[in-house]
Amino acid sequence: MKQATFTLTANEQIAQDIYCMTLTGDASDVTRSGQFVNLSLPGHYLRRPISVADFTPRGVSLLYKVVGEGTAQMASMSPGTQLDLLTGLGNGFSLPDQSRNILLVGGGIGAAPLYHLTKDLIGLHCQVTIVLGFTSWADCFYLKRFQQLGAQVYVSTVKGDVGTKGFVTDAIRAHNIQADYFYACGPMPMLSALCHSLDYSGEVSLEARMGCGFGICMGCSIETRQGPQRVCKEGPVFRKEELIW
Amino acid sequence: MKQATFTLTANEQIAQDIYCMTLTGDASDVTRSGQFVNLSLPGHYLRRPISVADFTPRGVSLLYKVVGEGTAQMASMSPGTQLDLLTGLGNGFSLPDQSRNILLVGGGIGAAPLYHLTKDLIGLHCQVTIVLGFTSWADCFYLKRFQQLGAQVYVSTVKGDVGTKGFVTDAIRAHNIQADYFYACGPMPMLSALCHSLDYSGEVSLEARMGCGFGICMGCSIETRQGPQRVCKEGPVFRKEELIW
Amino acid sequence: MVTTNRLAVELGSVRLQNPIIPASGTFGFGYEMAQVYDIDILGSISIKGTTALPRYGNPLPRIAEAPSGLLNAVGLQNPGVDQVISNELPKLRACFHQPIIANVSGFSIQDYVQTCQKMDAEEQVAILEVNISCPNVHGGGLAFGTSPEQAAAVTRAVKAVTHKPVYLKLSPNVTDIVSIARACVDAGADGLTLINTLMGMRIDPRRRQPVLANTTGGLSGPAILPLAIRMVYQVAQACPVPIIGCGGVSTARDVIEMMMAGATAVQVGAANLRRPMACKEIIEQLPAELDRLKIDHISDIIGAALPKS
Amino acid sequence: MVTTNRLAVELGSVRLQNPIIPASGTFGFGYEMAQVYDIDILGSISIKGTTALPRYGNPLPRIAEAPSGLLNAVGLQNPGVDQVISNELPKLRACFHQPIIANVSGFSIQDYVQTCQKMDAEEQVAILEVNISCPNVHGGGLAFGTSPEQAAAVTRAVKAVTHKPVYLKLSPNVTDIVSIARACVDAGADGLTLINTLMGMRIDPRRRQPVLANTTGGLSGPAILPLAIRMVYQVAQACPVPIIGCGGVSTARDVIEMMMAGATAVQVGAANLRRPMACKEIIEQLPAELDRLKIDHISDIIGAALPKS
Ligand SMILES: Cc1cc2nc3c(=O)[nH]c(=O)nc-3n(C[C@H](O)[C@H](O)[C@H](O)COP(=O)(O)OP(=O)(O)OC[C@H]3O[C@@H](n4cnc5c(N)ncnc54)[C@H](O)[C@@H]3O)c2cc1C
Ligand SMILES: Cc1cc2nc3c(=O)[nH]c(=O)nc-3n(C[C@H](O)[C@H](O)[C@H](O)COP(=O)(O)OP(=O)(O)OC[C@H]3O[C@@H](n4cnc5c(N)ncnc54)[C@H](O)[C@@H]3O)c2cc1C
Ligand SMILES: Cc1cc2nc3c(=O)[nH]c(=O)nc-3n(C[C@H](O)[C@H](O)[C@H](O)COP(=O)(O)O)c2cc1C
Ligand SMILES: Cc1cc2nc3c(=O)[nH]c(=O)nc-3n(C[C@H](O)[C@H](O)[C@H](O)COP(=O)(O)O)c2cc1C
Ligand code: FES
Ligand code: FES
Repeated sequence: MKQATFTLTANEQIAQDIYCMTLTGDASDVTRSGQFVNLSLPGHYLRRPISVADFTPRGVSLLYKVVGEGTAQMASMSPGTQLDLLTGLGNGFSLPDQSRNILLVGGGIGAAPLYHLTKDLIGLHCQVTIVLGFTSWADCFYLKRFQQLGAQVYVSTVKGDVGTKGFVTDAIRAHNIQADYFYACGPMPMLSALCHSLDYSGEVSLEARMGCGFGICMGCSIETRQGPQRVCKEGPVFRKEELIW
Repeated sequence: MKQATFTLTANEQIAQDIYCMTLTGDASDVTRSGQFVNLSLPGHYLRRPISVADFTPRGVSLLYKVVGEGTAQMASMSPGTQLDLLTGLGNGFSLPDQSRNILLVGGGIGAAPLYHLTKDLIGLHCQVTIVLGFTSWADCFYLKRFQQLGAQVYVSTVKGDVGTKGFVTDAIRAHNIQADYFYACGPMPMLSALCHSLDYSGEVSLEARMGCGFGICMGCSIETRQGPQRVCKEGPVFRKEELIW
Repeated sequence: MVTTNRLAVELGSVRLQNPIIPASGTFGFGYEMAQVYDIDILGSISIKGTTALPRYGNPLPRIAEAPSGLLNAVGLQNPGVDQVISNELPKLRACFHQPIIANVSGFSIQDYVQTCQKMDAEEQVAILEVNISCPNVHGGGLAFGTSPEQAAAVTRAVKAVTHKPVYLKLSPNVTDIVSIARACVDAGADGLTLINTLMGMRIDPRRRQPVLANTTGGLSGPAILPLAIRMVYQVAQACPVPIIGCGGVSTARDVIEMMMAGATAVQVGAANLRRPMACKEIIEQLPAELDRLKIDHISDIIGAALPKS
Repeated sequence: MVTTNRLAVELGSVRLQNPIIPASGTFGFGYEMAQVYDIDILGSISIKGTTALPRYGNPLPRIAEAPSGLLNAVGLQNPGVDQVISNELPKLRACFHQPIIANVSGFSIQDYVQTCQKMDAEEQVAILEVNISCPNVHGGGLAFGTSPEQAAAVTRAVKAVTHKPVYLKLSPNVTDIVSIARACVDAGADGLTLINTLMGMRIDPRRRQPVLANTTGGLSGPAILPLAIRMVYQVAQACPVPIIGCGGVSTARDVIEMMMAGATAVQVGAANLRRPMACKEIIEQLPAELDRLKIDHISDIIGAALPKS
């Protein structure tokens, strides 16, 4: 973990309520896809945990959805704004040691941590299929970006105005997607449905309301088959088998 | 009273711990010398009351001394900063209806509200003598500015490195200053000494810790010969005769 | 979906056009604020705490800053009930046509009885709000509001001599606010206002002395919101009377939270000091907030977060 | 003027190199923070509240935001005293060479006695800090810390079986904290820590339900600073034992305020969550703050704001 001041360089709306924020600063502690940062916002006591969507040692990109006061405040920030971040938080996704056939599943803003992961996997010569679930076309983002990295992209929307009508599991079924391993991030019902329906192993990234974000308050502990585990420290990424559904 | 957003246009250090801040915005409610504004500062619940040193309908100048967290924060602000101000607060000084021989006395930052008052009095063809008391030369400010308005300026310093050594009352005695009426602002012991030693009438501007600054909380009430009076509403300027010393 | 009275609420028999009420001591006697905005938009006003005799209050400083709030030790400065009735209420009547709440303080049961009786006779006054956070000078100096017996005694005495609804305003500086609330209701209280300020203190490191001349003062402002919500929520489950929620409310969202916890109306205190237009802004924000949360009438959400059954 | 030990303080017989102590529950068992900074600079550490048996704690969400603070309902998650002694303390010993404070919680007197006895035998442990904010499951669920008799009973029972100084950590959710403090001291407490969190609540307007799965949680952070200062100030006048001040401290200035109110040492809680380096920053700021206020040794100001008499 590192605490550092970052400078906002871009902050653009990319879909309904969805923004992409680019920050430059010392990101040398961000080493794995699926890690997160914890942002301090003026006027709010608790930091906001946001996954790192993309990173270099000199900066991070965050994809975020406006859901409350803090994220609304983020959306109103202009380039030049200074932000106090804790970086390098959480375990991140584990990477396969050989090229494999991988399924990525993102529900809504849950696509965020999968972006740099896709880069990693493509770099490891994995075959990457990604299924992104949204409510409607207005909510879709990053379809092109994932495609450009070399992933095969499928979409499901609840409204059905683009892709398979229904949930990500419907799209997986409709396209008869096969894989050896999966990585997923999104709402709990989606993760639960995936873990129950996919017969191969995988990893999911969880969310929890956090006090600290770096393991000292026990605010985010969940019960797992390994006993209590902190979403911020042992997680946010857990193997399907560790979790109690 | 008016609530409005002002934009900081300048913020310069003019002496040890003393700054001059210029703000543009709707100052149409500032109508009398000696009135004050109440500034909202991010991260602080209470506003900070600061006298208007100078004003036009389109802006105000404030002279302030860094004494705590809020004023330190003010000193760090750059041009372009937006500030939420309540303007047109307090009664202000009353002006004579004929040209008179006037003594102004400012103790330290207490000189602030006397600046626009000097303009008023010179405009009314009064003869204006001002005595400014400071700790040492490093603390002195606005001597030239008062002179340029046409006032006769005397200084006292406790350290004695400029002007009369001692307090403002020493300077008044040393220069045998005579007048018909006085206006004063500064620390309570100075105001008390003045009110006791000057045998003519006058007005003093008081300070009090304020809850609201516009008369609704009774946080600033003092006992006077007219009963309880609010420093923020019936004051901050009181006639010497009203006060109980 | 939107009807003209979607903000209306009923405090027992007293109908308010909306639930927003400036809290006692943070809006003076109201009329001076009429120069700032049209105060007739308010649901009601709880006027400055009134006592049997005039009080100058505590020496200065009476105000200290706190994180997300302030401490006050005004000490119930007011001109006394007779002057309030003859000088202040007529001025308020001239610019405010909604029901008003008379906040009454005292240092003995006799004080409360006397002041309430006089306020009860005023046509403008719709509700008597009895502030029992004051020390009982005959009962050892501890506040009336810290003992169920004393709180009940004040309630009974006031109810015996008045006709209008009597609300007891409770102190949060207690181990068990529910027992105090129950005692008041059992003694005949028509409603409850909660909470008053929490006793706090600040020290000036330079002077090595308390900031307030009175040493301690009452903490109010956003800092106390979670405590107020908790107490409203606990009392709402135990007492079948309307509750006026108060403590740290400064936005439309806070109002909704307070009402979901069980409040029928909401008082706004410290926020008026920081933002003179606070109540007006909240009233104007409420409809959009209701739309966002898909709420038709604000009265639908009273107690919505209470345990079902 | 500046000597090397100008920050040193003495909690009775326990000398600390400085008064700064991370508060229980906000610094884990300490050793993980050793990767963030050299924790040996701290005065002491109050480790995570330990119970006789392992506890998973409350369901999630356990954390809610509040103005200038947060609510927590962690529910004393900890691996139990035996695991703490065998697994956690050795790891802490490897990176921390100052006296430590063992924070002990329980739900019956027997719980407290058992855990304290085991902690008392650990060489590293310099002070036993008995947290009596927990509900007494044998006594109707009300916290031990809300009744002078029960607080005294816990104190007596723990004192009877231990040798190290015993500090009672008091709950602020009471009408009269002085009476609880006095009862503990009369029953043999060597010192007091105050305060623990205030019971609060938030509601999620969208779900129309409490944010916390546990409904209520403890409020901590700057919001409670004025309440903590007041309680330390009141108790310091009534009790002749060292006080560890706690509640809302986040700057060197707050530390000085707390000490002038009567605290000998100061715990920093919520601030560690928001600013991982909070305690380090405070320790580094203290000398400059002392210079500014013309204080030679920090121990000179303990109780400086208390009434002279
Ligand atoms: C490990 C992790 C990674 C995340 N990554 C992303 C991401 O990449 N993009 C994104 O848009 N969101 C992400 N989230 C969710 C994000 O943290 C919340 O949407 C955000 O905190 C909401 O803040 P707010 O002030 O707008 O909402 P409010 O509801 O006003 O917040 C109130 C409090 O609740 C907390 N909170 C509210 N919702 C959540 C939530 N879903 N998870 C955790 N805390 C919450 C807030 O942090 C704050 O403390 C992530 C959460 C976690 C735990
Ligand atoms: C009517 C009026 C006019 C004033 N005009 C000026 C001016 O022109 N220039 C100037 O430098 N100062 C002026 N002051 C004093 C100024 O308000 C304080 O210096 C300032 O509020 C200190 O804020 P702080 O955060 O730096 O200090 P802190 O000590 O950190 O403030 C803590 C709290 O105490 C209050 N406070 C502290 N000192 C004073 C004080 N002397 N008077 C009132 N409240 C105080 C603060 O407003 C705040 O609420 C005036 C005060 C009043 C009442
Ligand atoms: C300056 C001030 C004066 C107050 N005077 C009274 C009073 O006279 N009577 C009373 O019942 N409450 C009084 N209160 C308490 C408020 O009415 C309210 O209960 C409390 O401030 C909590 O609400 P808030 O957090 O919105 O301010 C006063 C509060 C403040 C800040
Ligand atoms: C997440 C969290 C966990 C806590 N756990 C404990 C605990 O186990 N034992 C205890 O005595 N106090 C516990 N506390 C209370 C703190 O030690 C401290 O008394 C309180 O938070 C007030 O201080 P603060 O405002 O500096 O946080 C906890 C507080 C927090 C925020
Ligand atoms: S958020 Fe504090 S331990 Fe995870
Ligand atoms: S500061 Fe509120 S009445 Fe003067």
